[in-house]
Amino acid sequence: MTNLQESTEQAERKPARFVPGQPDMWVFVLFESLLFTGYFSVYLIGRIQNRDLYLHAQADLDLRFGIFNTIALLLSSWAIARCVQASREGAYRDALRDAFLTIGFGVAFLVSKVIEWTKEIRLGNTFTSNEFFQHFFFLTSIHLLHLLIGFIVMGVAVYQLWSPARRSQQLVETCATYWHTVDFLWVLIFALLYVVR
Amino acid sequence: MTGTFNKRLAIVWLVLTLMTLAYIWLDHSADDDGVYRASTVVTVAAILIALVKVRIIFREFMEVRHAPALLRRLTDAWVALMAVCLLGSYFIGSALAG
Amino acid sequence: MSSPLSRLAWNFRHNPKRELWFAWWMMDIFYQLYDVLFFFVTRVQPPASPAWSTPMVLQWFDTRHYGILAGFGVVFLISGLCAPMNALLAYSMRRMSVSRVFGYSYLIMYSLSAIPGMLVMAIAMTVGALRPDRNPEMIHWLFDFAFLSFSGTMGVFMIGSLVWLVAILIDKNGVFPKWFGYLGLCNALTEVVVAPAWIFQRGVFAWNGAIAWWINMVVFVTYTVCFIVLLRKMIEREDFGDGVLPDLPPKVERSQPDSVGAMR
Amino acid sequence: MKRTDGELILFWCLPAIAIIWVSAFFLFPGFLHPMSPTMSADAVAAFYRDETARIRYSMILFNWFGVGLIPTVILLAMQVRRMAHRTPILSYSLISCAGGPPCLFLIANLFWLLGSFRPERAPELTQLLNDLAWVTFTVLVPFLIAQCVLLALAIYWDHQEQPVFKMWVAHFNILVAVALAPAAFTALTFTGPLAWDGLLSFWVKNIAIFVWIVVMGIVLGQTIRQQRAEEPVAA
Repeated sequence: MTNLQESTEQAERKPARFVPGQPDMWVFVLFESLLFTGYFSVYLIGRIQNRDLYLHAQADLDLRFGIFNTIALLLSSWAIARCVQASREGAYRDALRDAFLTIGFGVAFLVSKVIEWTKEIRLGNTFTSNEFFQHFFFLTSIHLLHLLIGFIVMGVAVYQLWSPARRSQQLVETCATYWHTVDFLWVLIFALLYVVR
Repeated sequence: MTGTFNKRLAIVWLVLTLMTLAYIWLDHSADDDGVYRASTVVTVAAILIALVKVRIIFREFMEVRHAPALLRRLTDAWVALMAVCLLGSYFIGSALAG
Repeated sequence: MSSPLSRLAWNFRHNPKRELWFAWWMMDIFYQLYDVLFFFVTRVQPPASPAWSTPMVLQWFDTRHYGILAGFGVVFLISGLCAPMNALLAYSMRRMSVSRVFGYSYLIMYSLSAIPGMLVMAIAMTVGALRPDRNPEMIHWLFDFAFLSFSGTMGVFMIGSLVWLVAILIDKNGVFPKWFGYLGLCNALTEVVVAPAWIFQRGVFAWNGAIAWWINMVVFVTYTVCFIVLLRKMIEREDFGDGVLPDLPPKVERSQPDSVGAMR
Repeated sequence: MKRTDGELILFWCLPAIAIIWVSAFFLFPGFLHPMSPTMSADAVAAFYRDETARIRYSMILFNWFGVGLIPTVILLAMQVRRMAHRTPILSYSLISCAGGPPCLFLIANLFWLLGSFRPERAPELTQLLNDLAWVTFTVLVPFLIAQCVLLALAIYWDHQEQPVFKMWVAHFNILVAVALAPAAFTALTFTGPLAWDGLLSFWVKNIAIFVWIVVMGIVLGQTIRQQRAEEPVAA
């Protein structure tokens, strides 16, 4: 009932300005990006104090994994953005398909990440090897944890889209906002771990 | 309506992906026959490109474009804050390391 | 009803929300004392470095000898204050439109957490400071034991925050704003971030590191301040029903005999 | 089926368990007279070597029955629930306290048992285990103090014609809380009343716990009986 109200309200307000999803989620987005900025700053400062070690260790990373992962997450973000549009237009079948595409690209990211970790560990680069790989494994795994939570969040989105009885546009948008956060955090992590010299 | 939206999202995705691919060139330009070299230009460029991507994700994918002024300003302020923190820690760290 | 003291006494006996305010004040006092005791009296926080050599650890204990013994004495005296605090948090879940399971689970988890998360540290520190002439290696072991049990007790806090956040997110009574639920996720994740403290003896992930301690502390303090304020709002809004928690009346109407206002 | 079914069984466990606690207390050689914190490492090690058997058997008994206090505290929490309060905060608080003292006592118990497991180890190690055990045992008061204060408060706030507990029970609980408080500061000194074998930290504290169990047991028994006498009429 409230869902219906929400979605009609949303439709009427469309030309006007609106916050996508629950405004509450934005508190999380902003707080979490602040937190990651903290992690990144600590990483950059550590990096400068021990430049050669970091450069030397960084050479063991494979940029191709980073590129692939970034594109996979950008694709998933694109899919969830389309999903939000479709659901707003009432095209729930399309929305559902896009939601599953999002999860699919997320899984592709997950698999590629695990392969990359395995490869690094085979090379002898583990969490305790050196300072660079401490940061590498910390940042990638805390980000992966966000991705795993993202799967739960996408489960909520699919659950909402699945049945005509639910379909809260607000919840779908909230889930999308979370998923984009996972995406843009990875964009930063990618640049900082793989490209920064 | 849906068509224009989807076209816009596709273009956004394309731009973001091209920016990602730009990193390959950036990455190679920094190296000296496979040996990694420290480079302020590459570091600053990598951080700035990433932040521009973040802002595009905020504006387009997360629909801040249509959001009230408060959220638009807040997200822009946040991108600026991240830039200050990241570049600041890089340069202050460099200055301290000498 | 003239002097503030007699008003306080009246409220203490007859205020319909006296139990809630009691628990809230106990929580407030607990955190105030906690800060003072851990940071200023015992000076065991911010934490010492795990990279230190044994002589440095001995010196660290030496400069804090009476602070630790007296400060943790007060900790032993007052840590029972967590009980009303946990009860109030459990009550907030009882007021929501969710199953009682949430409140009880949280209650048990957080009452359990006080022992490994705080009292074991207090005991290890006390024993460490007890005999300065003890074998230095053993004092060093007690030092590790204290800090690791304090920082390294993770699961109860993590799952506890998750229980609370799920309750908040699915609650329909509006007891807490949803953003606080999402903030609970940040708090739960700090317990993941602190795990490397068990692995590293130096660096940013050690128990005194920039990431495992300082950044986590910022999140924890933010989270705690938020829930103290929000619980106070909850008590002010409480109507002892089981439907949606009403919003606060506008401040102008405070001229009526408002017992809640008088309590504060 | 009544909601109070079985409460009497749990209640009558208390005297049985209390007898076991008292016997274990007398069986443990370190309680009469309490071991002094001034004992040297060698003296402590010798004590654990000479008295190994009594330490082990008494502490195994304590390990078995240490948690026996929990049902009593929960029975009290159930009585608090019958009081004229608007919220269950105080009964929640009591439940939250219930696990604390037995858990801390079990930690102390573990160190005593560890101490007597290999008494031939280096004396300084035995002394460390002994210190940990005694400090933990003596400072296990926080949740007991909280229990007493919360119960007293609950009784003070029980404004009804026939209160669940009489007013003197509240005063008694405050008195016990005060008697338990000094033990928290036991580590400050090795001699005098505060030391862990001293008048306040050992005798006053443990006698207060014992008296509390006896008095609250009797009060609780009367209250449960009264409640059972009234309830069939109501039902």
